[in-house]
Amino acid sequence: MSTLAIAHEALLPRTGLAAQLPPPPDLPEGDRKPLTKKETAADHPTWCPGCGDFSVLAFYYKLIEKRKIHHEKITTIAGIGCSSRFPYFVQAHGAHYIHGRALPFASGISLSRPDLHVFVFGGDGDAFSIGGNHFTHTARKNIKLTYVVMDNWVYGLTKAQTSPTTPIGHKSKTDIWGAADRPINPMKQAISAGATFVARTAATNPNHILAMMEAAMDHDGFSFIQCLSECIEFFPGSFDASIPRKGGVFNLVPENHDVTDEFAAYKLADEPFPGSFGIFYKKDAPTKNGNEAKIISDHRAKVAGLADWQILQKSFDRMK
Amino acid sequence: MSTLAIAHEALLPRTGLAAQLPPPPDLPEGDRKPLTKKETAADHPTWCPGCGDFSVLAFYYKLIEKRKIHHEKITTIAGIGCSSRFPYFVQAHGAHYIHGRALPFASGISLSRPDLHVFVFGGDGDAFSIGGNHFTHTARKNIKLTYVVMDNWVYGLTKAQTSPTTPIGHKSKTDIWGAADRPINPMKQAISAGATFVARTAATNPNHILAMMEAAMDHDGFSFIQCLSECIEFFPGSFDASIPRKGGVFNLVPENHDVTDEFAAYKLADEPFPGSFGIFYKKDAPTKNGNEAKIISDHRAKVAGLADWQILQKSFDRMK
Amino acid sequence: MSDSGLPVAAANGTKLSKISEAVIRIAGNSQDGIQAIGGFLARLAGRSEQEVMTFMTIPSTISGGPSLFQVRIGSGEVLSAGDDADVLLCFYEHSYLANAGALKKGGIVLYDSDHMEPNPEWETLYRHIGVPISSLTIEAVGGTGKDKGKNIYALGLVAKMFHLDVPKLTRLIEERFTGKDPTVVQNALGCFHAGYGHELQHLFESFAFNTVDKGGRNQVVMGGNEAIAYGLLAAGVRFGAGYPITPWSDIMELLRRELPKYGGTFVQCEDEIAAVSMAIGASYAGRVAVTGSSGPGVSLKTEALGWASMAEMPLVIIDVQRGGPSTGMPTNVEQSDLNIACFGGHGDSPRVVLAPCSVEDCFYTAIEAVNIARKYSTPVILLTDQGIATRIEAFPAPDLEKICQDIGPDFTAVADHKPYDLAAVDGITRHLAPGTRVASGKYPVVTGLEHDELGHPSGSPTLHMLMTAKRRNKYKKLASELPTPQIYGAPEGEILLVGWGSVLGPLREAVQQARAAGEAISAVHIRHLHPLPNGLDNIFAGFRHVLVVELNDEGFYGYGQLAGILRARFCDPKIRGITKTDGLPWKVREILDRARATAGSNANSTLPA
Amino acid sequence: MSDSGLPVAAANGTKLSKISEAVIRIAGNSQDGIQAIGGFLARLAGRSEQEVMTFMTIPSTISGGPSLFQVRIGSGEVLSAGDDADVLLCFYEHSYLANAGALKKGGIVLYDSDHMEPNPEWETLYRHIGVPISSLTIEAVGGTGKDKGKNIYALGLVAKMFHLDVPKLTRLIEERFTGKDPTVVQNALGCFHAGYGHELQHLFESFAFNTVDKGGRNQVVMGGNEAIAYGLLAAGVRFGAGYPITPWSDIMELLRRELPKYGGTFVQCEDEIAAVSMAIGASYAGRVAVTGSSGPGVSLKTEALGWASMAEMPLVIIDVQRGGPSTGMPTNVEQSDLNIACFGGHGDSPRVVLAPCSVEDCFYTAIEAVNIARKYSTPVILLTDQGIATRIEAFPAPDLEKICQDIGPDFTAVADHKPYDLAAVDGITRHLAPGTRVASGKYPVVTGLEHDELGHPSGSPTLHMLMTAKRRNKYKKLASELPTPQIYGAPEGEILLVGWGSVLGPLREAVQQARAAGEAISAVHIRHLHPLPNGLDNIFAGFRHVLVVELNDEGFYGYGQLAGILRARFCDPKIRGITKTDGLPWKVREILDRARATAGSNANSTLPA
Ligand SMILES: Cc1ncc(C[n+]2csc(CCOP(=O)(O)OP(=O)(O)O)c2C)c(N)n1
Ligand SMILES: Cc1ncc(C[n+]2csc(CCOP(=O)(O)OP(=O)(O)O)c2C)c(N)n1
Ligand code: SF4
Ligand code: SF4
Ligand SMILES: [Mg+2]
Ligand SMILES: [Mg+2]
Repeated sequence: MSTLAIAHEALLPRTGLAAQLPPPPDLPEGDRKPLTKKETAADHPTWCPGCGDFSVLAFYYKLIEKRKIHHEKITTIAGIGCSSRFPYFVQAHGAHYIHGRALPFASGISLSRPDLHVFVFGGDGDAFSIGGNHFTHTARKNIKLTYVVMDNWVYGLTKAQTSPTTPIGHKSKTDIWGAADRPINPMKQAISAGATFVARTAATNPNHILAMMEAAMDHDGFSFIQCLSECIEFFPGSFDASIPRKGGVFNLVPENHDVTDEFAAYKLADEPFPGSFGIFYKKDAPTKNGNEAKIISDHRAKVAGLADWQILQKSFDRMK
Repeated sequence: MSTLAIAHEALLPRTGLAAQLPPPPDLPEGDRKPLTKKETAADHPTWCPGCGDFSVLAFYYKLIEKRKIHHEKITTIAGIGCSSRFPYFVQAHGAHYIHGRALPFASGISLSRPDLHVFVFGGDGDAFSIGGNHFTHTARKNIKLTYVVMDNWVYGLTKAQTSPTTPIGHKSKTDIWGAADRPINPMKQAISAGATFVARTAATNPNHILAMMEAAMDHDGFSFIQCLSECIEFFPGSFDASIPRKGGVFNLVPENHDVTDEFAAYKLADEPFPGSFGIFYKKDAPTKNGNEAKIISDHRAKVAGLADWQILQKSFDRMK
Repeated sequence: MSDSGLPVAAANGTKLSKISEAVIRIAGNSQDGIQAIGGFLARLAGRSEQEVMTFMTIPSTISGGPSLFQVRIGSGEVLSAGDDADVLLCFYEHSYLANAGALKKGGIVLYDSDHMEPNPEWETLYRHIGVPISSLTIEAVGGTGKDKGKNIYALGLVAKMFHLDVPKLTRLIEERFTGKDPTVVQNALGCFHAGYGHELQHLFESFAFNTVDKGGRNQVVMGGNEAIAYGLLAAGVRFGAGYPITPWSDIMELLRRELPKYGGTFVQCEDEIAAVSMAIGASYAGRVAVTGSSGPGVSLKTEALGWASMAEMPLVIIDVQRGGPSTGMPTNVEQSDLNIACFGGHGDSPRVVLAPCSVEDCFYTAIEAVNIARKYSTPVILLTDQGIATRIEAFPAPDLEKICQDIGPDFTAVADHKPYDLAAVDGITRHLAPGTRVASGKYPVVTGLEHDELGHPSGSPTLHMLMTAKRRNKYKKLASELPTPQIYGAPEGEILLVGWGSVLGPLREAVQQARAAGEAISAVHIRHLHPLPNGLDNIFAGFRHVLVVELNDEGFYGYGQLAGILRARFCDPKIRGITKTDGLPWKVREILDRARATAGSNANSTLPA
Repeated sequence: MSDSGLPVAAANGTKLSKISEAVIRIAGNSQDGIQAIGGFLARLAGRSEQEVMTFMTIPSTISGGPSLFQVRIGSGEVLSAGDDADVLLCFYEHSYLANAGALKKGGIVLYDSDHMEPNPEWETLYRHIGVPISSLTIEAVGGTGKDKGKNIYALGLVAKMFHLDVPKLTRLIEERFTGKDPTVVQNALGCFHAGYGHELQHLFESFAFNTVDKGGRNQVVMGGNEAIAYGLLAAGVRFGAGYPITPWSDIMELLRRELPKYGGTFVQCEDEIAAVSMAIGASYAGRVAVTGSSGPGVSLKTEALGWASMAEMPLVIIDVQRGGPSTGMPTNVEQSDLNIACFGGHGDSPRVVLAPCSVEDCFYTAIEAVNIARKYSTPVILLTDQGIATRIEAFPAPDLEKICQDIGPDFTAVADHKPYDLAAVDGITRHLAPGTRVASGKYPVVTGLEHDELGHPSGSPTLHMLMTAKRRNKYKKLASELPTPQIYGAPEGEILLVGWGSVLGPLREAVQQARAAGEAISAVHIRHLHPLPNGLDNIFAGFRHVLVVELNDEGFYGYGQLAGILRARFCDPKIRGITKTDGLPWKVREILDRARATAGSNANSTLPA
């Protein structure tokens, strides 16, 4: 059936749209200075005063400054939640996506843009409740990006419901008599799913956060950081046992811990709260990014020298 | 604003619908005999001749017979996939739900009907790809039901795409050059999520299947069985290494294995294929069913002797 | 403030006016306990046989921000929270600046002079009464330096201004704080009496409501979300599953708290898909279950909803609509989920959609939803909205003994059973709860695949046609049983306003105002949206313009979502839309202005070329 | 088989008829390689400047079952796969019994006499030719006892009966098996020649197609799913993500296989939500990406689709429609996803919906979808269906050098940028790909919350109104740029048939047949479904009846999904629906019968009381 009468040709604006963009402005090139907090801070955070998330944000700014990352090379991605408001507070390309799906969104960036740093921030509900499966699969596929989960053991934005990390007995709006379901262990989840970088830190220990973020960023693969970040509004005091100035202990991962030993990592993850802080597990393994790059280069080799239309032409020739 | 003019009263068929059901027939009561295969078999299975799933079905019939389960007390639930066609082949109440969501559906039954046996059957894609998060949360909540995953390392029904358990290198329709992503380890997933009964069996070892199903059924909590079940059509030979008559080995879990030791179980789960078969992990722990029953009985005690409308009246009185 | 009598001298010498209603707007920050003031006023109205309606805004960030609560109390019928306020109680400069515009000319600004000064330019527009509320509160509670309690102090001021019933109010305060530390009640009462005792400078006028005697009308006071949750309990629902989201969460939190008393359970699931699936599983297990959500969560439920439609499984799904699309405006009102409610999901998956029109109606519609789900073996979507959800009303206490129902399954054994019986006399599918014995030994399967009468899969073209028709026709039967909506105003005239959901009150008030002004405007409100009740075409026939008033977008072709459905069904170009998307409830004035303008314009002007 | 000349004596003495077209139906089991026979015939037609259209059924269970493949080849235009067959090639009794009804009176049954005998009662109805296909195949391949190859043997028989071009056919067979073990080609050719050489008993007539000379028209032959996948590649799409589901899987499998050659990637995700999210992420990263699904998977994507609508992110979503609702009829055709495509998801979330009408159109529409997504910063849904997906057609090879485009992002630094600029001259949002430097240091956020021009959240009522209007109005601009659909037949008359998607071919054939019979029937086919192109009302004005022919259910009020949209927009009761839900493509005869019956009935009869 001939459908060419439909005049498809007329419908194709084949020239592309680049011409419609404003002309490139005169930008100073050469040595660009590290970005100061003033340059990386955007909207004033809408978090409650005292919320643990402030500290995570502050050390993200610090990381950007310290590692001299340029504005345009950072993508800050989040789902939905108090913690997930993160991208609005950072002066860089960012996306505030839907609840629980930040990882696949970020993976789409990571897999198509190796030149960018992809940072994902979110809460425990976003990561382990609605987003739990994406966490597992992003980990097993080892997609290169850094995921910082600001775990506050509660749903902040929706106001105090039980979260998948809420400890048994804690009273929330959906368990006024105290939570009864066993919480998830994010570290075990990460390790068993095959994450290749698994670390634990706390918003109350700034230097430690920065160290973990740096190590995560340098890891070639999926890097996951569980960061305890107190919800002052709906779960005050949750992490006191991990805060020395409140009489708690902040134990670092033992020096002799072998970060490449999955079982040792799993055992660390089993410690009762407050447990240890630091890198539990770290392993070099093929990344999805690398695997796909290899598949592409193998295929490109076979069509070397051909323009895209010529590659397609070969396929069409086979359908004659 | 008065909205009573809307005549809600007229809209309520408050008599209920029971009167519309056919009258109870004359059924022989008393000692009911175990159901024979003839009585439990329904539609002729639509699986390919040689598919491993036949054997799982046969031993489900056997289980029903051996354990003298009555027709009406069995609910057979599944998602979508070749393996998930299961409910059509069983003469009992059953539901063929949507892809990947059989567990929450079955949980709805389990949590509201303690009198029923709830069995869920499904494939590796249904369970660990689209359904992965429900698997984790049903496990951590320890909802009483038995979940048999017929793992064939491939998508059967949709014809040979990579599944989350497809081993690296296997050629599928979505990885014609061989799968590159690391597969999921279902046993590790189950253990780390907090499943309280975790076992492994194979369709090629009928007695073992039956033993595992029996033990699972007797477990008070969430019981998970990974059952290797060959897809003769799209992944023939996948499990030969576990089949003695094909030169493989079917190793039972070592006798001295402590099934209550999570780390030992995790180590077993780490063995290279074909690994061990049997119960990896089993632990008594509070079930969601029990927790909720407790919450209910605590609350019922406070309103003892009141009809439902009187309980509600008390709430309304507080809103005056 | 509708005056309804001659000014009378009050005790303190100022003018005392008898009034039939008042609109009081309270503005401050979200931590100030503004909603509590409004709540006390509403409860008091409930106990005084008055009607009441409230409106509030919620800051969308957790750290709070400006907040307002408006309450309208009337001796007669109260149809909306009021276009404009008679009194503005404001705690800060920003509250004053943002809300003075909502005050009637000559209205009263009662302000905290510790935090703000009146705008000199507005002195002639409004009557300003300053009281150092914060410092007087601190003084009243004993100088702890905290102004916690200033809301109760302000309540005292209001009580004085309106000659409210002090014994009833103090009872309410006491009740509210029972169970807490006794000093809490003491402090609260202290604040209240201090406020009440304060000599209001410039209080040249005070007000008293006409007394109402509705024969001792016994009222309850609650919000729309509460009414839905309690309606479900009355209907006999004993299982629910959900995932938190604003503004749906209230309903799940209440059910989670209350269900155990009735032997029931509510499960917080890992996500909305699990929630709807668990509810469907529980429905299948024998007793209609409930799930619900708002916005994004509703989209996630559509696949499972399609299963319930195909398998013909009873289920109640609550959608508390909020501003969309996507995460949208989570704490604002919108009625933009009608399309997804009626048509959401792939394939032809029929279902029922109901929308309550008031808080009271939330209670009864929840029961109706359960009963329709049972009777027609179908998913029913109860489409409420943020406006009703967060609105408080007083309504006559229902006769619970009569209303509460038991919907437990019937396990009587049957000889044989085909759930999808094509020859069923009423054409409706009936499921057996598992646990029910079938003597023939042939057990049914419930399924999302096209199926034969026992629920086994079939690829037969004829069967697919027959089953599709079976699934569709039962809704025609339902439609034929629905009452034709009543007309507010005359059955003939110039303009018929059509509304749904929370629009009812303002719509009726618009009709009253217009008719009082001699305009031939009537209204009809549709509670059963899918299927529609019969008889609408006859109603429409009486008017020159049929204008559908909705809180959603006008779309590509110039009409809202219900208007689209009505236009498609009746193919009458006089059906046109009046829509808005500012996230706020309709004002009566807006409705009338827009209706007059639209009717005045060429009747076909919204039809694009 | 339209005869187009006088019978001529063939070489072997039987009658030789020249024909302009033939419909051959092949029936057997799914393992019999039936599709391969059809495929060879279609490819041959493609190489012979003929037109071709096929129709096939797929068993819905994996273990297989009865299967059929119908191919219609014509020297002139081929608009459908044919209501009835000229020749039925059948391998089993069940194939014969199930398919003989689809044969024209006097048609030829070519059957495997090893497996079946003709029904004596049908001897007068059809001409039967038995050949022991299975045993002769076994003999031909050397007696291995397997009848593998019997399809190729049968192809030989057909080649003989239709005087097909043997050199071309053998070339096709050789090409098909290159790369495999050489004995495979040898066996195949052996079977073919054995079949071709077989003396057909009772072959009282043989046929030869009129020769075609379209000036050496260079054709490609493929199915609809392939055409879409290749169209996306030509459009410059380099990233896709999906999850398997029938019949969408073909597209993802092809893209997965081909993309790496172009430096691109396709990711199989854990579910459809991850897939659409990953595709959106990749689109955001700078180059329009694709996702897709069928049935249930489409429902799952609606939440993310709403985000793309709100954030105004370009994206192409393919929906290969199948029988619904729920799991429904996975291997049958239906057009019941139009509502979800246009309105799926909560809130007002505008998007574009396009539906290709043929295999060739799949290729071009895929490119158009990408370009609309880019130009208007919007998600575009490409709504194809199982009918087109599994249909093979030949069409003129596109000029790929001219058509292929590069849509890589432009990273040129900018002075300043507001993606959601309310003052944008064309009213359209433009995103910067991350990696692009903004000199002002103010970087945009893309978001699903209501937002200001930079993408930062805002609860402002005015902004929500302005942004809602901005999001909506760009589609009006698009609508104004769309071509008005062409009319098939006269621009005025009694009945206008309206169709969309795969309905085009049968619709045009219906018009041709009706007009040949003197009936004033015309047709219009709509490719741009949402927004609709302008000018349809003028077209409709020329007819007394406007009947919308769709493969979906008539719904509560008696019309299908597109009919509902058109009725809502134009409010013209003469627009009515003709629908069916048997999971099969329209026959030309069905369309005409239903159209005549509907037009004959009272024009308002579908309007319920
Ligand atoms: C699909 C969907 N479901 C539910 C919500 C409502 N919601 C928003 S944030 C959130 C959870 C927040 O908890 P968490 O992820 O722990 O973040 P926190 O606020 O504690 O930082 C929920 C349930 C939503 N926006 N979308
Ligand atoms: C939402 C949704 N997505 C995709 C599909 C298509 N689908 C059906 S079964 C299946 C996977 C089957 O694999 P598995 O679960 O391993 O079962 P098997 O067939 O191998 O037994 C898929 C992807 C679907 N029915 N619904
Ligand atoms: S509610 Fe909790 S998590 Fe949210 S901003 Fe406040 S303190 Fe932080
Ligand atoms: S395709 Fe594979 S899994 Fe499915 S029925 Fe056949 S052998 Fe079994
Ligand atoms: Mg949290
Ligand atoms: Mg499988």
